[in-house]
Amino acid sequence: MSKSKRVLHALMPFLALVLAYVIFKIIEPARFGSPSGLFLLLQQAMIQSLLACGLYFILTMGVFDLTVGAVAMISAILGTMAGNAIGWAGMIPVSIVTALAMSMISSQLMIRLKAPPMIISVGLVLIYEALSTKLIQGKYSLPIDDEFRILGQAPWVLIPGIVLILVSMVLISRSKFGLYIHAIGSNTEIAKNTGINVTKYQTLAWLFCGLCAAIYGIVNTCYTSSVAYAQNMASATSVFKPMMACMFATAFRKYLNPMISVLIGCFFLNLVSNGLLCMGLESSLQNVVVGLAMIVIVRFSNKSRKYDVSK
Amino acid sequence: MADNSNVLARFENMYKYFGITHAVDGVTLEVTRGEIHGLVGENGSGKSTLLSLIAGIRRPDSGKMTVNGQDYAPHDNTQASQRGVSMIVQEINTLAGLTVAENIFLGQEHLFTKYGFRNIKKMNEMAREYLNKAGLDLIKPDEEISHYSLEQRKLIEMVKASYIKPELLMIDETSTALSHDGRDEMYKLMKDTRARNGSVLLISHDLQEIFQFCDRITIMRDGRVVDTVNAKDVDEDKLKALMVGRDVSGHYYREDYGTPISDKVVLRTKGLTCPGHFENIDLELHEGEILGLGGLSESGMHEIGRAIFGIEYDVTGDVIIGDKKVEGIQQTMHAGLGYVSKNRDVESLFAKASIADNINVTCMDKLSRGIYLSPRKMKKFADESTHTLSVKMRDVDQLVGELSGGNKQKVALTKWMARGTKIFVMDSPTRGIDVAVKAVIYDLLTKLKDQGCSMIVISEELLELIGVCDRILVTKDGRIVDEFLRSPDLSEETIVKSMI
Amino acid sequence: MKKFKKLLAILLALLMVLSLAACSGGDDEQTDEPGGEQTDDENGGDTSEPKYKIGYTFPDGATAGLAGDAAAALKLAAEALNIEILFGASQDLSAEGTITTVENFIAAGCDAVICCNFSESSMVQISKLCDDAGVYFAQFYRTLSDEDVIATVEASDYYVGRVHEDEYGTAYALAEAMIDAGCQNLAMLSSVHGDNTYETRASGYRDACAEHGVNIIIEEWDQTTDTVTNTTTNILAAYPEVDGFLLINCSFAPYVLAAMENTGTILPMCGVDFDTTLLEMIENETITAIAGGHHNDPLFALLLVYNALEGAFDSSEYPIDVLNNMITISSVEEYEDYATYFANGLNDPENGQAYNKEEIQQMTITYNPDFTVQDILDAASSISIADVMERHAAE
Amino acid sequence: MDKTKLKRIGTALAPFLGLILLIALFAILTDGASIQLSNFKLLINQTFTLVLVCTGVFGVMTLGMMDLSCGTVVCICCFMVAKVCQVNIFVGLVTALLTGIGMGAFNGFTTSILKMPSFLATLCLQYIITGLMTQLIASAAVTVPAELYFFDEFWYKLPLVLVLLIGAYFLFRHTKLGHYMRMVGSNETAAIFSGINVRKIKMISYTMAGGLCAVSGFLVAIRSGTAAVTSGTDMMFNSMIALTLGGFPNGGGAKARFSAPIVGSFMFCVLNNGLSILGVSSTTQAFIKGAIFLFMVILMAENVKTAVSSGIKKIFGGKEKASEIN
Repeated sequence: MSKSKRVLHALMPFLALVLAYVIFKIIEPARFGSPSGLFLLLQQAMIQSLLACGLYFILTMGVFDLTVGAVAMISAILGTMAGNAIGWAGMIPVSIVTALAMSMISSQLMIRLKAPPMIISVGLVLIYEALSTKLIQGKYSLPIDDEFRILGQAPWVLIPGIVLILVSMVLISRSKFGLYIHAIGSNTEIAKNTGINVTKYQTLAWLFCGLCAAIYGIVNTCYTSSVAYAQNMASATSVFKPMMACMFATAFRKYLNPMISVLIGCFFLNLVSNGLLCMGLESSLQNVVVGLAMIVIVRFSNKSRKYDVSK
Repeated sequence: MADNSNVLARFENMYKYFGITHAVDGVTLEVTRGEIHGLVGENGSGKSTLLSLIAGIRRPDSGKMTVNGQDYAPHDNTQASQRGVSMIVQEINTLAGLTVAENIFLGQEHLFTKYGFRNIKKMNEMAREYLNKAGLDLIKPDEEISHYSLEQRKLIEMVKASYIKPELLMIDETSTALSHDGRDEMYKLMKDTRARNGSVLLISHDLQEIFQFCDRITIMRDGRVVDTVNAKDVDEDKLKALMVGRDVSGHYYREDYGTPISDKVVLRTKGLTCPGHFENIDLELHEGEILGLGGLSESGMHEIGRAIFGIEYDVTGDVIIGDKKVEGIQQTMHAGLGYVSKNRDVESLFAKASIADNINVTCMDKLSRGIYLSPRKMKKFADESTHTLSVKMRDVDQLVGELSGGNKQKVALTKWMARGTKIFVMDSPTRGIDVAVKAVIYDLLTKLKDQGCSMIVISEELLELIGVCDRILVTKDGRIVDEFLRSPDLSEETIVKSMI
Repeated sequence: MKKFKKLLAILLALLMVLSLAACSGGDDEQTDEPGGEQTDDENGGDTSEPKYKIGYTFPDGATAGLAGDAAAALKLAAEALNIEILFGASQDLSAEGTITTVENFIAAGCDAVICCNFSESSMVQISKLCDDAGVYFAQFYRTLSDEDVIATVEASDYYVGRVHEDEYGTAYALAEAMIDAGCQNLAMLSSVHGDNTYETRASGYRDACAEHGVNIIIEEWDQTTDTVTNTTTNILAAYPEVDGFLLINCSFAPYVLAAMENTGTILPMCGVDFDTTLLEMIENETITAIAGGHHNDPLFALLLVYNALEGAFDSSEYPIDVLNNMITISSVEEYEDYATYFANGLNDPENGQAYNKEEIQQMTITYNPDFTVQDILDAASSISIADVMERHAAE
Repeated sequence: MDKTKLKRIGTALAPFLGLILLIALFAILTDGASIQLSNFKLLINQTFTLVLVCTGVFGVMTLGMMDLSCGTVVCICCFMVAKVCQVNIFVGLVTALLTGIGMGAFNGFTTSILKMPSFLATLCLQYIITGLMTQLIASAAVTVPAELYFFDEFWYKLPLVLVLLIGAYFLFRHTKLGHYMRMVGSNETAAIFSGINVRKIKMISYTMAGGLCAVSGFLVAIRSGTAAVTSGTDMMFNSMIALTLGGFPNGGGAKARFSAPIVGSFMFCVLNNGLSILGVSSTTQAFIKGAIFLFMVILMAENVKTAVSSGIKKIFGGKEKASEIN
């Protein structure tokens, strides 16, 4: 694969962003694409990619875990309760410990049982959502004290995002853990034969995803100033959007560090929904664009041939 | 045997059972330092299973293993390689999605990792160094491995097996996946290991290769060691006799010679080409004829069989059945052709489905009047068709996964016979099957021939081809190089000369 | 604790039954029959046999602020009138979900049902169900405006009536408050499309703005607590001329405020439905006008069906249309009074609510022989914080 | 031979046994309220919409694939019924059916021809439909014309659903297509090499699922009288729960029995109905549903099933000797 071809492929995600920007800029020059507007979109993307980074580690191993949304929510609820009582010293440890504990439960269930993870996660989400409604007894949403709101304001809100993306970049490309995750995703049998302790690294991936979910929960709660319970599998459907960003990243994995393309994926989704907003349309029309874009992207990135089986 | 310092590794009464098949049944083997030790035996004799026990891929049910006098029980390749034992297998053992350097050092990251962080630059440099030493300087360590051909990936595997300077190097039929210069690479590696006073355990079908390199040869049959001989005091025929365990001419092949073959052509291929596997193959199959296709396993004969059935990728040229050009599986099957695959568990059998389902899957058009399909009729039809090959089973609803290898192959054959197929393409029909069932399959071939069916039999065992086929085509490096007619004085040597 | 013990019994029994089914599914036949033990029956508790069983389609108090206060009021009424209230089971408040809940109430042998229909046309189905089963039914938070729906529903002689607020008028007044505060370009945020109340409030907002020459620049529907902060930030960025927000329900208020604080532009906003988190927002005047506190609507509906069961009305008076007025709050003291006297049901059920036990009993024929429907109509129209304080502060 | 025949009958009857035991249990707990005739009629009425969607999804899952878009297909067909029937009843019904079949065909296209993983392909369609729905229902919820309400009568809906179920059973059990579906589910490569046109099978089963969702959308429309973004949306998770309760093998394939969707949706509705009759609060009900569902999934998992059955063998000393003869 020649150098120039590889650079071209590495630039493709950025081209997608520029393309979306140009299209909406032409349609709605006045309202769309002001520098402050773009900065806000980047800020939102930075928060969403916290969850997407963690999710990427699990998706690379071919597992669709829908409980990540519920883990983020419940760890945010308990963290806020502790935070309102003790302050930062209460909030961060409590939410991280909760998220790790819940990820441990879902990981052991999904690794040890020979049942498809998707089905197991549906059962777990039902239970976690019932738990979240019980936790926020009688109030619509749990507000957070003002001292935490600072983490939701401009300069500070970016820091956890930047730190986590850098850490994940290093983990994915530089660390033994990242290499083994890709190895397990590529072929679990051969990975086991070469002495990789598959269950250990799968559990580690889940715990890292739990950690990302906890950080996402904290930052999102500070950004939106309160955390609400979820019902009717709402937390499961909220995971689909970061999953789309991860699919975007997997498509360009060979040419660009996946963590950058996860951020680009989130930014792309926000750009489209903001573009539609500026045109005065319902921002939920964005789902149509996201659905179609994902079909096109996955179609080009997978090279399966006539008799390959894709279930 | 005295435990002198010259013995590198010793394996005492090793046992390994897979359900009811006794893969390794009380094997005792000794490997001395500085020797290349050959291991031969027919398919399904337990050679590969024994090697997988030594390499740590599988755990023995019982048995003691010692290397350099110390106890040795590896749980995976990495533990094995830490004790200086490494293995090269036939199938792909590298991971797509990872770079060449990552594949080479998979499991050995401690060489360049500090506090869990890999030093990518150092890794690539080390990989570069080993690749150059193995003469593979056009392979780039930071390139993703799936960009390279199967053979290059196999050479990379050899670099992986050799950079740890193994004391015991095990090679499991790897030569069949290598081209000529790839094989020289392997021979160089074997000679280096012997020169370093290490030893090599070589499994191969290519008897020339065995005689050219091995000092001692152990023969295995049906999971047990028959004998260990010195290469010098035995010749090919004696070795083959030991391998097969009965005199070569064996009564269970066909006795008739010189039966006339009708010149009506039922199947013809014109200019069949598939880049990298075979090029412009023109062959004709006559009615009632058993046409053999022989040669080394990578000579392209398997791919020709798959191309005729229409399941090989990017094939040009045409396959004509009767007088109609056919394309794709549906048309080929409609024209009356059936394909019995070499890899039966993945490509022809439904392990979790019942025997009746497996047999009926190809005969749906016969069974359903219009749309309606009565389960009773399906069960009766399946029951009758299992009688022709007398499949041993509880009843037709038993799951195919629970059957033995031989019975599975019977079901795979019944599946096509019940459909009333006239032309068969059989790829190594007797692979991994015990002798008793082999006899049943051979006389099935003759029965089908008498019913006027015609068959292409692809096999790596020349004895089988000589015993069964009317005409044998020999393939080498993707081309048909020779043709032999059935005759009592046809021998393996004459065929092997054109194969190698 | 009776509830908890029964719940445990259900869970254990269910798991046992299903494990039998699944095991035998996997392997040979399981022979012994699970002994379904007889749970102690319902009324072992202190009160005598509850007179009636009434279904209430909203979920119980564990969830939203408005529903929580309403549930507390109903629980107090249940004790006062010795009746049993079945709360809606499914969290799915869509049209089909409500109908399924009503069906389950009828199956559970409810004598009457008070329901909040998702949309007008689903009321036709509900009336058909209750008519066939001979169960009194009344609407809460909802009214009927579509002629042929009115025709079919009011034809049934089990339709006691409805208690509703002037959603349109309240929304109109709130919009006017925003216009008085000098807003020219407004943005509207709402949750799910198609919900009857939300659509009426939206039309109230639209008409008020149209008549006063104020334009609604952008309407964003189908928002959830996850997305509303981002949408508000994007609206503020893309539409700098926006100077106020119209919220369909106040549960979004803290999220919209957070977005405003993040971008540093605090704009006035108004909305319906109170929530306990609004106190500090009223303190720092971030919320201009707010209406709500109509959580006693289901209580009046309950009283309607209870009296109907007691035979207080004759069918000629049906349907009884009770207009329950909303309470608007603009000062901190008002909010504190509201929080202590009006909506304190969760921690002080006895006298932290608009009506205590005696007052509820007074509004029924059983405890107050010369009760007439006018008592409920007057109570509903006169309800306000002052009215409650004056009644309760007296003791 | 009778030992294995008994076992086969046992596996066939087990899901029905589970259902009967569940009904019996609720009868005891609700002191007989749940087994009144009227309640049974009501129960069956509630199951109609779910059982149709479950049968459609069952066809797809037998292939070992998933259909996450069934909820939204029901929603858009319900919208078509409401919107187009105002113009003309017959045209409305036909458009709804065609939309359902069209959506199913789109799923078939993306999974079989574009070779996308079924989870992602159906998720994309779900996204596309939800996006469209908000735009389509811009104004107030679309009301179903009153003429259709007469069809919401139990004795009209029962024959319609029965005909569809019997048709689906016939298709699944007694035709080539049904047989091929089970085969593709257990080993797709072997199915391709046995001459099954796998692409056609996938296309047909997704289109059938779309058609069944269309009919279910029609029933939802006339039952609730309105079409909104929320109608039918939780069908996706409910159908997954129902199929698992019905004993559907996790990976699909040859062991898929047609009783799974019917028994499963019945059990789901009995569970809902029973719990709400007992007046269990909504959050606890969600908790129970999740607990039971997870319990069933754990029980159905391969390694646990073998452990459980070997456990039972030890307890009951099953004398079954190694049955397969070498």
